[in-house]
Amino acid sequence: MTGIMSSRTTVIIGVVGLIAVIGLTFVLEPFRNYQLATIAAYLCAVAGLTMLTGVNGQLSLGHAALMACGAYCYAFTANGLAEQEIEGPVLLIVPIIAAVVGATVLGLVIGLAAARLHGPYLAGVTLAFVIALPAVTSRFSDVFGGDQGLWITVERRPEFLAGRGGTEMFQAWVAIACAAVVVVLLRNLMRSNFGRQMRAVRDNEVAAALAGINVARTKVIAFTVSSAAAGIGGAVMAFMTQSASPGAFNLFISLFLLMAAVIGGIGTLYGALWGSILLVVLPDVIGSITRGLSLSPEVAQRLDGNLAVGLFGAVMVLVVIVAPFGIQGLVRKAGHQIRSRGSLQSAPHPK
Amino acid sequence: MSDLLTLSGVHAGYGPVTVLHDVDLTVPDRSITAVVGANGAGKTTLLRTIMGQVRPTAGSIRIGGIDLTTVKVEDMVRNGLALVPEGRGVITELTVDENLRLGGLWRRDTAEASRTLSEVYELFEPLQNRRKSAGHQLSGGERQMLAIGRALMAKPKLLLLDEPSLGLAPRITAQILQLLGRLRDERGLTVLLIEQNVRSALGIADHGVVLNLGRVVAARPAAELAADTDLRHTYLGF
Amino acid sequence: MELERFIFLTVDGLARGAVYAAFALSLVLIWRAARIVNFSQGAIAMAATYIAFVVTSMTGNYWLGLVAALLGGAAIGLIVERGVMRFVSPVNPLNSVIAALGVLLVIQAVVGMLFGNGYYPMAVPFSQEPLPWLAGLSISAYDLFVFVCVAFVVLGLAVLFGKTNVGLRMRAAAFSPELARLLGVRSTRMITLGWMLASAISGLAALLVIPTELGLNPHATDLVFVYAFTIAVVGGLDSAPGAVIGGLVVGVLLSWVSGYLGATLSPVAVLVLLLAVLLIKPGGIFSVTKERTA
Amino acid sequence: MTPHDTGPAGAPPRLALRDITVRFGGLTALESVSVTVPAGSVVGIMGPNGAGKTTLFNVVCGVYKPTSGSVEIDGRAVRPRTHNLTGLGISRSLQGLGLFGGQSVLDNVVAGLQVETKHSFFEELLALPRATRSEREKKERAMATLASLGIDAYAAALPDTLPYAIRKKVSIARALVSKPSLLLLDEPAGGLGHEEIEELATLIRSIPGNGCSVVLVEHHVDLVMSVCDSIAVLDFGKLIAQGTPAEVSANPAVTEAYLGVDAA
Amino acid sequence: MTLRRNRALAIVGAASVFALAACSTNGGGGAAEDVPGVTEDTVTIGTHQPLTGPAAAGFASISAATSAYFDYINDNGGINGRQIEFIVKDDGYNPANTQTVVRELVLEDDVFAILGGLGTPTHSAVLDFLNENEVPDLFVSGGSPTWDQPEEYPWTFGYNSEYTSEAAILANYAQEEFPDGTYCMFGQDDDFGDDFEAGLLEILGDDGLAASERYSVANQDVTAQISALKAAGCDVVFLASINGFTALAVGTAAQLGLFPQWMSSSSGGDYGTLETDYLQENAPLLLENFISTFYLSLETNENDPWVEHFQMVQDEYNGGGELGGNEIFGMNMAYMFAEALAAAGENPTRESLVEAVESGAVDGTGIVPLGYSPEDHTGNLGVRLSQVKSGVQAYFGDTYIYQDGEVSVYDGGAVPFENEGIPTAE
Repeated sequence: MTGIMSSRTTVIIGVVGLIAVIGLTFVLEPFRNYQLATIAAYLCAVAGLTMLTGVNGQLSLGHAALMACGAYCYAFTANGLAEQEIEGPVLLIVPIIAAVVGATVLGLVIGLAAARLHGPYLAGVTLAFVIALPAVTSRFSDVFGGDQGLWITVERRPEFLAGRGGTEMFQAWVAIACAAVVVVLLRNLMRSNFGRQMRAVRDNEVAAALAGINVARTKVIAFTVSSAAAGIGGAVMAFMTQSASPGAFNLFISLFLLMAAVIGGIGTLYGALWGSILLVVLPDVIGSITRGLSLSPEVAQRLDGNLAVGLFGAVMVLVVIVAPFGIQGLVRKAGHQIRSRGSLQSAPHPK
Repeated sequence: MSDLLTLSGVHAGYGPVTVLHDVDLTVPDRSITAVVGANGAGKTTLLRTIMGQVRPTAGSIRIGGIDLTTVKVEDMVRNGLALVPEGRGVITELTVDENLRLGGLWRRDTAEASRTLSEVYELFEPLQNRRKSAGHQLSGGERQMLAIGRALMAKPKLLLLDEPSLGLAPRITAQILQLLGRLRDERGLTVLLIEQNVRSALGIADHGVVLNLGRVVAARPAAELAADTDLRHTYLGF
Repeated sequence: MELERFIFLTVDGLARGAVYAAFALSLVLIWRAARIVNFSQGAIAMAATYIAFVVTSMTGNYWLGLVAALLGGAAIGLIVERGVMRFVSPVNPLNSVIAALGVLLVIQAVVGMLFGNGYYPMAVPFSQEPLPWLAGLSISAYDLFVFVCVAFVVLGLAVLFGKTNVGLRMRAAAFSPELARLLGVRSTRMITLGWMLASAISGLAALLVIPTELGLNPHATDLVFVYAFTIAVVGGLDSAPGAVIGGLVVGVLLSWVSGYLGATLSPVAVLVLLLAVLLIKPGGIFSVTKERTA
Repeated sequence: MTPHDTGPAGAPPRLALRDITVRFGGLTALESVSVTVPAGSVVGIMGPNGAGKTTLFNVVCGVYKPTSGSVEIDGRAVRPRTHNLTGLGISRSLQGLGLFGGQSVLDNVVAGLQVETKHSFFEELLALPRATRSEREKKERAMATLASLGIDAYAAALPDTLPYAIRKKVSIARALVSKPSLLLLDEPAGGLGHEEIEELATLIRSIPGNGCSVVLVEHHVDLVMSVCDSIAVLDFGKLIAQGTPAEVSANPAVTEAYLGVDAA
Repeated sequence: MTLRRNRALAIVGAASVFALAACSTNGGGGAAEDVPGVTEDTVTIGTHQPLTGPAAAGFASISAATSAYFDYINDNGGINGRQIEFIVKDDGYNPANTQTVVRELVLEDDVFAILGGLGTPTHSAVLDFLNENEVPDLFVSGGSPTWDQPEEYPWTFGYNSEYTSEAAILANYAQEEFPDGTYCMFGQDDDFGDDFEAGLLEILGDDGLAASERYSVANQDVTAQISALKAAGCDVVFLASINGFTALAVGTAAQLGLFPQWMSSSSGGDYGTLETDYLQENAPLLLENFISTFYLSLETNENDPWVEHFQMVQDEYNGGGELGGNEIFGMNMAYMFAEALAAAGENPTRESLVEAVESGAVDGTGIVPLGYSPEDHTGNLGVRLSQVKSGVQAYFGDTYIYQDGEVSVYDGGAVPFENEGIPTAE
């Protein structure tokens, strides 16, 4: 049972875990901290997407565009503040809030349309949406900076972090803090009555409506919340890379987010965490393996990137077919097996 | 009279729900057998099990000595079974002509198929004028004719019908049931008929089977069954 | 001058629209056969075009390449359907979308590994310069070739589905798979056939459209897929004539948008059109049947 | 008109359907059907397949808008909307269960308590005390309902892993948990065995004791006859008989609708 | 439940620590004497190049040639006894990827310097990062004036002729040669196009262009733009396009029956690339009279000792393919770095490397003077024009310099070939 006790324990574990991860930033190489920050940024968006797709049953391929919305809102606000020579925490926090607001508004608009669309149609519309993004940025290039995007004046690392790696450590902190907020809020939602409403709508719209759930409202809110999470992810990316450009949020990023959610275990926040880690670590690992194979530069260049993408794609197909709960499902199953070992009286599940 | 179809000890259902319990049933050659019972008695499941759409968990189904339990749905027609599904199962997007052609398509012999097609049109004259009409333009009675005609295109040994009276006016129901009687008498067709409309069904049938909650509770000559008011009250509620 | 430009843009739009229509037809075919919107269609078509490219480069013969694209497309369709899509549980329609996206990534990655991510110029069998005897229209011999190919596909499909027994079986299996099986139609085989046919057609469409762009590369069909999806939705996913008319309409529309409002806006125009159709007439403009339920 | 047209104290009926007609295109699914459900009674709706029973239910639930006619709850004309039915005090169990397969039995039942949600979205987002307390209370109520049906042991299980009869009860529990004043049961006996149906009959008979009226659409004639105070019989979209079980079963029109005429 | 959550979280924590820690161990790389990327016998440098993606088409061969030239230098003893290790990372011409790969180069691979990072939008994204980390950022491949800001970006040096210079020199020539022409422009919708157009207008006047069309690398259909050029009656079209889009523009124009005098920026005007990668057998016909700017040796000039030398390196170290503009560009890049490294002293530091460049020790192998000084990080100060005749691209006329809004003729010669192409400390 999910009583008070377990809820409180989870919070404690979460806090301890958070402290541990922040502690980790002190021992990691700068580049690893940068990767850690990237994981956290992805986690924001993947967590939002996993809630939308896994819990509410709406498939979006447009989350990269929502991240872009967050990134551009961050950029406009940060650059605006910098022009007013405003610095300090304001330059960090206000743009993030602006990113959330921007992505929320855009998500609300798309969500209103999405509430009337099902499965492949929603996927197709959101796909067109992410494809249209570079067109918008280059059509209004005086605002969005075209393909090149915008440079962003970001809040620099605090003075006490000066020195090599300080910037990356600071980036990791900001990203982890944002991810923690997103995960905690989404966790609250998924465990609340609204979470139940989302699941009910996913499982059976008619029965949900009969139980008194406003199906359209539930879908719109889910999309909006998910967009806000993607917006934070985009803002963190913008903060880390000091730029917002359409190329950073292309169709591939959307597919990667979906991949992370599906492979990690769709509909669970742990799954989102697994998936985000995988998104960053797997290409890196594959890269070092292929580099270690002393291949000809041409072959290495062909494998670079492609191998990871192909592997992701194949795993995604496999997950859909044989392991619908992804990595988190396997972890859980392994956990069950470890616990039930030795207790023979736990009879096998009746067929 | 030999038995064309034999079910013995058949259990079947959907996942955790067992609908048919230990069903024994025989359909004699060149006869009409009516299976009656209240809704939810398992009548439709019985037909689906015979046609291979639901696999029995136990028991055997044989037609003329061939075991049907492992035959694929799409091969049933090749074993002489043709089904007229519940709810006038016409492919509404196809025309009358196409629906009928579809019924005989499994046979390679095209000359034979086109001969059968004209026979069916003779049998169901109203369809003749609507050859090019799409299925959804037909009336309920016409659709039922089309579905039966399409089943006949396969030249089946055994024709199975699922509630042919459903939603049809009593007069049309009577016409259709009479037609079945004619087909039996004139062409030696064997029919397994499922009906809620007990009186009509037992009126033309040779044999009656009462199904209740997935079990065969009576299998007797139809006339005898129709006269047994006790049985009717007990298992049909009236 | 203005009129000439208008005519030019319209004709150019029709030429592109014809190819998009063929591509959209392939989506319609798979939708009708399997109730799946195949998000990997673009990648399948792209891979088929690589096969054509290899064959043409090796033999120096465009026509062998074209045949290879058709056969290769069909083969990939077969592999994708039998190897992947058949095993995807239809209970949740999202599963097939996700699996198709996985297939898309795998195909793009495999092609990228085999051929690299560079661009290969594609040969064309006919000149792309405007025909002098059609002065003012700016139609090239290649444009005519495209029109002929697409017309051939459309007529071929019309004959296949309208006149042949195989077509009748495929339609029956598409509209009512369970009923079709009861009538002796091997529905699963028909679904596979639908995938093969659709993939061959999309391969042909990609082969026709890629020479008009920068060149063959693993992402050559990304945008084409989005256009084709829009066309299929605009025309009604169930309607083959809708796909053809929709293709031409969308092609012309895109050409006008990029000609008069700026080329960069065409993807935005597609998004707007897609949203408008889905929200106002979700069954598609050319569809008269009931609302879709996917 | 049934003898129970009005309640004991002359109060208006809980549900009154007045001259409901529903047409889909050219097809008339219901033609001028009037049914009243007095407070605290069990009313059965019978008829052969395709007679219009489920259509009638869908009118009450706001899935279909009637072409003409009105729906009254406690004497007031209403236009039901699917998602605020529970606001009108109406609960419905779906034909074929309609459970949420991805959620536990407990969550399925709690989902029936939407109308009780008083806290805002933001309180949920931040997991503020009011939201968590309300969740806890709902779970307690749902557990109580499950216990009253004797299935509280299955609270944590996923519905798909349970026997059909238990799942049936879960769907009834979800309908009952909000303590509705009108319960619509759509073929609750489908797929159940003999003993389970008897158990179900006992359960249905006990419901009016809590001040709730029941409308029952059911094929299973025995069940309808044994639990209903009055029965309405539909055939081809028309009301062909209405009355006590005894009256209805003696009505020749009903017998004919069910048994058909002799074809020979 | 509690137990499960506990365990799952613990696993998550452990796994992420493990994953990251495992990755950390292969990082590092032993930097000697606090100079990143420099050891007793090696110097490690890196670059970001578009090896994949649509905008990248036609540039992948540059870094291969650079690597080949470093191999040649290494086989001949390296520079000051050190071998040069050159790490090439693909960014797909996507600024977000550039961010990641350059961080990887600097933070994980500990490179000494970044050499020839390609692309204006891409390199802009790492400009702050490199300067903040004080990493020498040499010879950026992109003609943006951004690189020439010694005050703000002391570690960054440009290389290409600036787009404005190229444009001005082309416009100046067009005015002389085609005084009655209708001038138009087709350009990329970013700084490349903007700067180039500014340069054109500087010479042609504010209403000097009859039409100016832009493309986006995301959309490969340029029919609408070219038809607009046709509608405007253009007979001289200036191109601010990368190679792929130059080919698209020329090909589409031919389809539409538009055959203007093309005048291209060096960034998209390499005949060899346009022929092999895009236009193939149609190239000689379509590109006849095609004018483009350059500042390096042209492979067609076989009497040039640099060309002869590069051809030798190409044969022995780069698979022996045909020597083209990209290869010459890439080898020149390597030579320039070697020059800077040689001048940076026996024990080079990042500071000494930058000082070496600013001291004027780098001459390159080209025909145009380089303007490096503490106040100027520009690179090539001018260009010479080339034209395609019967499938051969060759220089003609004078070499020009564009300074302070004025186009002038440069009469200094090309850089002489010395010491088998291996720079030494002077």
